[in-house]
Amino acid sequence: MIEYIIMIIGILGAILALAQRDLLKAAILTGISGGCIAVLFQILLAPDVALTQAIVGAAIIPVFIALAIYKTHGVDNND
Amino acid sequence: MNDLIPLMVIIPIIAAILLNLFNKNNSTVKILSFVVAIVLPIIPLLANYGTYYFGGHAPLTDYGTFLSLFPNSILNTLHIGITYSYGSMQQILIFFLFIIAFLAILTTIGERKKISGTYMFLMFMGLASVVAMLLSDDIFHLYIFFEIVIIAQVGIVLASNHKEKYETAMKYMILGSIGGPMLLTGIGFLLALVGSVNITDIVHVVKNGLINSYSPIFLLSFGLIFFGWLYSVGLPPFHTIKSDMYSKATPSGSALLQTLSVIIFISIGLAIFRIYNGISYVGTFIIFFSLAAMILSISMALTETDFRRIIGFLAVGELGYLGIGFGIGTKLSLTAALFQGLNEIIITALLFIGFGTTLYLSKTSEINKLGGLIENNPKTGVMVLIGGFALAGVPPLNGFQSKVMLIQSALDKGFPELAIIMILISIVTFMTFIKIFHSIYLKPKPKDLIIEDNKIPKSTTFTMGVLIIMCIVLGLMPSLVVNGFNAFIGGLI
Amino acid sequence: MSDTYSKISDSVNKFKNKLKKDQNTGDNVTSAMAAELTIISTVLISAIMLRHLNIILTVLIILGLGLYLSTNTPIIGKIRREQNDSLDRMTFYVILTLAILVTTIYWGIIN
Amino acid sequence: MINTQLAALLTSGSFIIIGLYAAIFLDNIIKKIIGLSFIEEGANLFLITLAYRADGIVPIFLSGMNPQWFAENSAYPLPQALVLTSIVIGASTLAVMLAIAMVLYKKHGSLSTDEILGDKNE
Repeated sequence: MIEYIIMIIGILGAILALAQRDLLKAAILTGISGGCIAVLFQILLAPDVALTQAIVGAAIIPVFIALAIYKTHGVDNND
Repeated sequence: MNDLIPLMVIIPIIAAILLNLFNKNNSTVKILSFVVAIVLPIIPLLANYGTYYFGGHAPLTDYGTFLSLFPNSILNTLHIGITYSYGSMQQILIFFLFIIAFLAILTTIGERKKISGTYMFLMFMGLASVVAMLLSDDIFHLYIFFEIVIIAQVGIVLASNHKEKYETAMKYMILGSIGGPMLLTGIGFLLALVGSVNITDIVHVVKNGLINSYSPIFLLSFGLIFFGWLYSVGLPPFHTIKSDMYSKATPSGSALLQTLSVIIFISIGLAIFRIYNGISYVGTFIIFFSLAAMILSISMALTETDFRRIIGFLAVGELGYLGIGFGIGTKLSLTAALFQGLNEIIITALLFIGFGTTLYLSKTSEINKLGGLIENNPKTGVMVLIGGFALAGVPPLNGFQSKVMLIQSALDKGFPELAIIMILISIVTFMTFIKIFHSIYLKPKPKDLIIEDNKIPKSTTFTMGVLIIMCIVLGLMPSLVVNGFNAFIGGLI
Repeated sequence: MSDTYSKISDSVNKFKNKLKKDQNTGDNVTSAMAAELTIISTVLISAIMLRHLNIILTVLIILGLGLYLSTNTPIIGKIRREQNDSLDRMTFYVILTLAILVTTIYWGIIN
Repeated sequence: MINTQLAALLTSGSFIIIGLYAAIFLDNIIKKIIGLSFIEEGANLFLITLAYRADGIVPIFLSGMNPQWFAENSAYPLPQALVLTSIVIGASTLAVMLAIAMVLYKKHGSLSTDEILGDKNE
């Protein structure tokens, strides 16, 4: 049962990340959906991949995006 | 000896990393890249044919004990580790690839006073990954180096001084992030069916009918891998972005870029051909897209006004010839396609560097604003003219030999229409070339055109001379190369 | 006979005023017409290759293509506009090719 | 209820579709890049779901195990090794794209794709 909840959170996180007006929230939501995928990998019997995905998907990618947004301090105004 | 085979990939990577380290001081970068570029072409000549098993994982047949567990199943030929197979085709292509890379690096050193180490890093990384793609017998290996080459190509474009290079690089990366994962999903479907990533194993499984080769998953994997191949090579719908990339890089940079694309075309194209030539309509898909590439890019090339974009479109159009060779799929047509690929690498490098000299002198690439350059550098003018003849397939040069073989193979297979279209397109290519040549060299010089009087560096004229000699040698004695390709293709079909 | 002459001349004029915006030297128009002729001839010749599927279909396609290509002559303008460098047009064609590739392969399996 | 493998396949499919939607329709370049990274993650998830074996064991071969039993009910380790590299590839492609996007912002002053990558000569 737990894996279905994780999957739904992951997909919702992805959809919300793209619907956000403030891009910083989009970066955080990408991190959440990356983390959900990391937990999903653990459920799918791939522990080492889950570790890498947790580090890359939940930590490094949101930091990259947040840095890019900070540098461009853009707010998505017309979407 | 066999352990020279992986050196062809390891040495360029080590050189790239070192060059990136010594980015600041100019002289070490020049010396190191020059020395490595000279040493590289010698290695393929020394290494002898055979396969190299990484980590010593030879196929299972060599392990007696393990076999007792799985008697006479397909497992006994299973390749566990990554294997590099080095045949006559790989030797020829890698040898000429290293020569073109050496000439491109020589021109870059000659033209620019200050060479950035990272630019050389990108060139060597692109080179190493393309050689690894040609050597490796592992489909996931192709995907990894497919992605590395995308980043290397974007880096080479960003190192030029064109105004709109960032936009083109961004568009190329966005389309790459659609093409790349589709290739990965295709490989995933293939892996799900066959269970191994090694191409010889997959071909073994498919040929022995262990899987139903018309099952939906197998066909879907063909569709997705074919889509990834379209992106990496620049067949339509990716021909506009690919020719845009060629037009934004420096002349020697774009000469290397199109060499990378041709080698990627051959390595992934051969993998697709070996795995999927059981299905009847694989050839039709390849022929359809290469015809579209030829027609669309020649019509765009005719109506462009920036000569770098025109040669970009011509380079993409020439890939259509290779596609038709792969699509027909007979022994003669595959050998002709490989020979045409080799010729195209040399000729398009000659054209990019040749027309690059006009850019070096007049700083503009708009053909309407150019003219009358014949009188201040007649030598390069004549060399570029010979390059144009080779592109169009004028008899003594190498373009003619491979196009004749392609037309012959099309007629043998019963596709006279393909032969007619190939002849027609090469005539129109010649017309496009003459149009650019006239408007740059022969047209009276417009008044507002200022030509700097600095001479073209000797290294560029030396490069163009070597390329022309290669064109003539391959044109007069094609058997040097064709027997090697024939032997390789013989083993394949 | 005269109407074919007038058709050719007004297609040349169409080229002329279509190319009005950028510098309209002689070789722009000639190369545009050369591109036009190459497209028409190569598309029609490659349409003949469908004869391996079945003959009646090829005849119909060639007639249709010939009619279409000859009526709206400056097709080169449309082709160039379809292939300019804007990202949305490129992504549209990329996704279109992906969809066509997957559907034709699936359609091949079903029947 | 549908089993885990089918559900995971559906999630990876929906990630790919969300990513493709974002790559086509969203105009902000940072969001387009985020969408493209979703496609990468979807493809990786797809590879891992292929390797899954219902109520199998994690593919770590301990010394005492009998190889026959291990091969029969462990998840398939090959795609898992492949996904390790491809996650890193996805992250590096994203990093390069974000770097180019920052330069484009500095040059054009806006994040919308029409203004940055728009076609001038049309």
